[in-house]
Amino acid sequence: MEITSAEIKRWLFMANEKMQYNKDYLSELDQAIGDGDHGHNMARGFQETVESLKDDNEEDMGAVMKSAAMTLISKVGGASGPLYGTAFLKASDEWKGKQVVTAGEFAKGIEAAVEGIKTRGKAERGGKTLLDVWIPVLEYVQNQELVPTELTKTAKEAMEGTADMTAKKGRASYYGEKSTSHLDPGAYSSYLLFEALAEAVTKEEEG
Amino acid sequence: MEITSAEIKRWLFMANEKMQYNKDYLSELDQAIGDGDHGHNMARGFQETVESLKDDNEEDMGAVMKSAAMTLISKVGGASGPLYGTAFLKASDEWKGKQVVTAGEFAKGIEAAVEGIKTRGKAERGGKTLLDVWIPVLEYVQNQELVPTELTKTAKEAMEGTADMTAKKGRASYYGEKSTSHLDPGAYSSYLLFEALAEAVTKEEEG
Amino acid sequence: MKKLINDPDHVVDEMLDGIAAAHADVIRRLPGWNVLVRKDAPMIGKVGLVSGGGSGHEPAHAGFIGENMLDAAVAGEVFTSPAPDQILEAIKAVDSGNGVLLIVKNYSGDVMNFDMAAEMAAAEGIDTEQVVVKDDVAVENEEDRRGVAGTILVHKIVGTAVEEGLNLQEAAELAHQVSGSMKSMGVSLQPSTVPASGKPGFTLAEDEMELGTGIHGEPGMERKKLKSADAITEELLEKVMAELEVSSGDETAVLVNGQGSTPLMELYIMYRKAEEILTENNISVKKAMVGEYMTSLEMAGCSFTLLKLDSTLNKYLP
Amino acid sequence: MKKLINDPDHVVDEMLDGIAAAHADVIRRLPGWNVLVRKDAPMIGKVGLVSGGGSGHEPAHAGFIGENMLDAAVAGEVFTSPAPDQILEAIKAVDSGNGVLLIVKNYSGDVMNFDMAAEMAAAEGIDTEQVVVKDDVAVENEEDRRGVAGTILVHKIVGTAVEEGLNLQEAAELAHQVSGSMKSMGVSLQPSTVPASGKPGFTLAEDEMELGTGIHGEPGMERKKLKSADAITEELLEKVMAELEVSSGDETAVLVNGQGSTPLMELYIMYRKAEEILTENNISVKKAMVGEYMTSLEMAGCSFTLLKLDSTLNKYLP
Ligand SMILES: Nc1ncnc2c1ncn2[C@@H]1O[C@H](COP(=O)(O)OP(=O)(O)O)[C@@H](O)[C@H]1O
Ligand SMILES: Nc1ncnc2c1ncn2[C@@H]1O[C@H](COP(=O)(O)OP(=O)(O)O)[C@@H](O)[C@H]1O
Ligand SMILES: [Mg+2]
Ligand SMILES: [Mg+2]
Ligand SMILES: [Mg+2]
Ligand SMILES: [Mg+2]
Repeated sequence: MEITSAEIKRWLFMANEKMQYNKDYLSELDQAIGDGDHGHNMARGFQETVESLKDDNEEDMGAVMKSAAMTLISKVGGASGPLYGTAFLKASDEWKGKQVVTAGEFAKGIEAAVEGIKTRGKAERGGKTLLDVWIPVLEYVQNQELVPTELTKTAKEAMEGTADMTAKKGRASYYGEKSTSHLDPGAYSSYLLFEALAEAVTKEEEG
Repeated sequence: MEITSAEIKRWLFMANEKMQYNKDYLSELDQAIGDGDHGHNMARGFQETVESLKDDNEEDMGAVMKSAAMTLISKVGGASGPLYGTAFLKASDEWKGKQVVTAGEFAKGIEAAVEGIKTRGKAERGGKTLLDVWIPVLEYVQNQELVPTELTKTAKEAMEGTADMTAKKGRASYYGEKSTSHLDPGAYSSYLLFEALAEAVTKEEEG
Repeated sequence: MKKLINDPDHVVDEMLDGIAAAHADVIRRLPGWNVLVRKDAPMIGKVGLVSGGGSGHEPAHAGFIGENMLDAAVAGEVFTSPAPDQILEAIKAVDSGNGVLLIVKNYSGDVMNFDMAAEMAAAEGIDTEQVVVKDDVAVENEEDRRGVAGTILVHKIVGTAVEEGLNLQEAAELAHQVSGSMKSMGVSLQPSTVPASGKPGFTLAEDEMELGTGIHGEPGMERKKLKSADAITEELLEKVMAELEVSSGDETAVLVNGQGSTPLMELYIMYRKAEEILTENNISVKKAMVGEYMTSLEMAGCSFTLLKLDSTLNKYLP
Repeated sequence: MKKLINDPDHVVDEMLDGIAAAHADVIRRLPGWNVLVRKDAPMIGKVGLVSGGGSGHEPAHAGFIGENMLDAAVAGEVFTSPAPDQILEAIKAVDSGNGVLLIVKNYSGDVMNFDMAAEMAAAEGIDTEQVVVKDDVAVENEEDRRGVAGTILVHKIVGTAVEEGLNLQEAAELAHQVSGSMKSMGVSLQPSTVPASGKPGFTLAEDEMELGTGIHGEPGMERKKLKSADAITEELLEKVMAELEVSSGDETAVLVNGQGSTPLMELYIMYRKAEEILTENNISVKKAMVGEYMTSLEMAGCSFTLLKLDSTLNKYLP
């Protein structure tokens, strides 16, 4: 299975729709173990991202991802801005100059993104952050053919798993033990992102 | 009927008891059309007044009243401090050097007190202030023998009459029409003061 | 009532000790009195400047003691004017033989207590003059208008002027000029609670505001539905501008005063609109002050003060 | 939510315009950016000083732009760190070729955004150094401690020092020294409400307080029954003193910071007790600051910051 730059664009558009739709829910999750702005941050960032991609005929996947990265970096703010921004930026490096990538090349992009998040956030797996969705998704795309429903399932289960974790990074870490049993907002927005990816490649197949 | 300096002292002690007992009620009246401190102001002032009279063997009525005036002036604060203080000070001038006063001399003291309040507060009868109790009481003591129950009745009716007035002076004036139908806190504390006077001279008669 | 206090009866005393301790380089407390004075008072050759009133308006007035400002501030109980003997002590402490100007807010209690203090000072041979500030246009009748945040502009302008050598008469005249050249009006969103009573001074519904509330929570002109910051700014400023009779070409100073719990963020949002309106009317702002100058404990809301400048006021404007 | 605002999405933009308009003599806004800079920046020959973070902490940080303080402040959305491109603009606007010191509060978002900005600045050939302030001892693990009101002391001390000619390395070292010599801790009584969410950040019962709440309402160490001002002061200060390891004979600076809606009266009551405790321990206070320096919108409560002085810090203490 290959992924095209049209799919990547569709991915971003669908991700935006999900961020808008789940804006209040994400902020509610963040209200419980953070400062209640995660939905607003993500919705603002993705809205701007699609605005700037809308009239753009860019075919280079790397360039599309880089443009999205720059918008996220400058519009999201907070902790999630640099994290999503860095993730997209690192992936864009891997996909530079390509209009289509193989499953392996796609996985390489996600791998770079995960490394970027780790370095930027000084975070590890199990710290109840968006990494706890990104790493399982990375392992999935590294080891399996991308089956949309499977991808969604992987992301969803990983997201749900954050409820069992105690936050070690970011604002939620101040809640200590009290953070346990809550979903991590960043993990939830990452689940939405990968659900959007699954739907973006599904639509392509249908189309 | 004459009034002695012992009665004047008893008056002040009984007035204090009434101010303490009605402290919250007076402040509640003031909460409605003022700033809610009248009971606290009066209770503080009269408490100090009796403290300083307690161990004092002063027989000069003028001196007793002057001491009370100075304490009220320095301890009550707000609008009522200068008003009660001035009233007492003016009365003390009239009673200077006397251990006992005639009904006529007593009325002269109250008259001076009323003049003092008018000048100090630039207020007139009907402005919904303590004057609306002091003036009827003055007219009573000027024209009749002091019958304790009658004195109380005069003060009480005058106090109740302030409910029909619209405030023209002091904080309550900012409430304009809204002040109508409320009792004036200063009028109420003055009613208590004259009720105390009635009881002070009654006790004497009994004793 | 949630407050960081010990005993409601001791809040003023403990606060004064705290202010004196924190600012011992500038201020000292007169032992046994609720009076804070400039450390080096009386200042030889200078007219003394004294203000005061009920407590609960901090930083007013003790926060305005210092060079080019007050020589002393007298603190009453919370929202209760101080007694004349307290004021007299302040007068005595700052008089260097050049007399003392008393800056009084127009409240019955304040006016009477300062009057009595002035009489007592006269009996001790100290010259005083008084200015009674009446800047609050929420009250219709001019003589009954309350003294509110504009009082601070009197402290600052006259404070600067007396430091430059004005005598008592001149200082009083200048104070009257400042006082007569400014108008204020406020809006409140939430009441404050006096420690001694423990109950909020008034109540407003969740969607209500009160225009023209006094600094102790006295009723204002009107209660209505809360509007946008811009709409409120327009309404308040239009009233103030009309009462002050400013017109195209005038120079002004603007004070946006927070009542206690309104974030600076909101005050600046309001200032932004105020300057816009003034500019549209070709009125220039020579000096802007935005912050908490005369609070009402934790009341929420703010007031605008507009001062019309002329060459004299400009000279002493800080 | 009762606020004097227009649109929750525009509060930061309108506030910045208001600040720039009110203080045009000192400050200008970089057009199109949420960045306020000192009017005369870049200052030739001087290391630039930049701070920033989420909005809602006013006067932090824009209120500390000026002589002997910051050259620029970057404002994020309310309680949300600003993005790196905003920070980069601030850096570019204040660099005079001597490099720029970034003063960052230790929050994930702030640290990451400032890191990225520093990387971008390096790519444009601008030297930067960073100090990450971690003064909040409410958090156990030292590396995770949040930056709170003590940050203002870094602005002031390093601001004075760079004005006197320290280079970037020296400024960074001094900033680390200040940051390492101070500890803070706060208590909250009431939450604040971010305009965009419209809901209070946390809830406390009428008789409850929270010790150690962060400046965005992050949970603190402990919730307990509200106590007297003196008892709270003791509890907070003891923790701060123990963490700072001050001992008899030490000289300090003390900052009592209001969180937004706590009256100055209460802050001074707390300061009074704090100075008493320090004096009992033979620790002297060389400088006291009492007021709102780093607020959390209309949160109620306050924090203590204690800075241990030495000859270097004394030299630059304002
Ligand atoms: N250091 C970190 N490393 C990885 N992820 C982090 C880190 N800090 C925060 N996050 C993620 O960011 C999310 C919060 O983002 P957001 O609410 O937008 O920012 P902020 O915490 O600054 O308000 C968290 O739920 C978590 O997933
Ligand atoms: N100018 C005045 N002349 C006469 N009485 C006045 C005047 N102003 C106020 N009062 C009286 O004082 C009372 C209020 O006293 P108090 O509450 O102790 O002082 P404050 O109004 O300063 O809080 C009023 O109820 C009224 O009777
Ligand atoms: Mg958040
Ligand atoms: Mg009253
Ligand atoms: Mg009063
Ligand atoms: Mg945030």
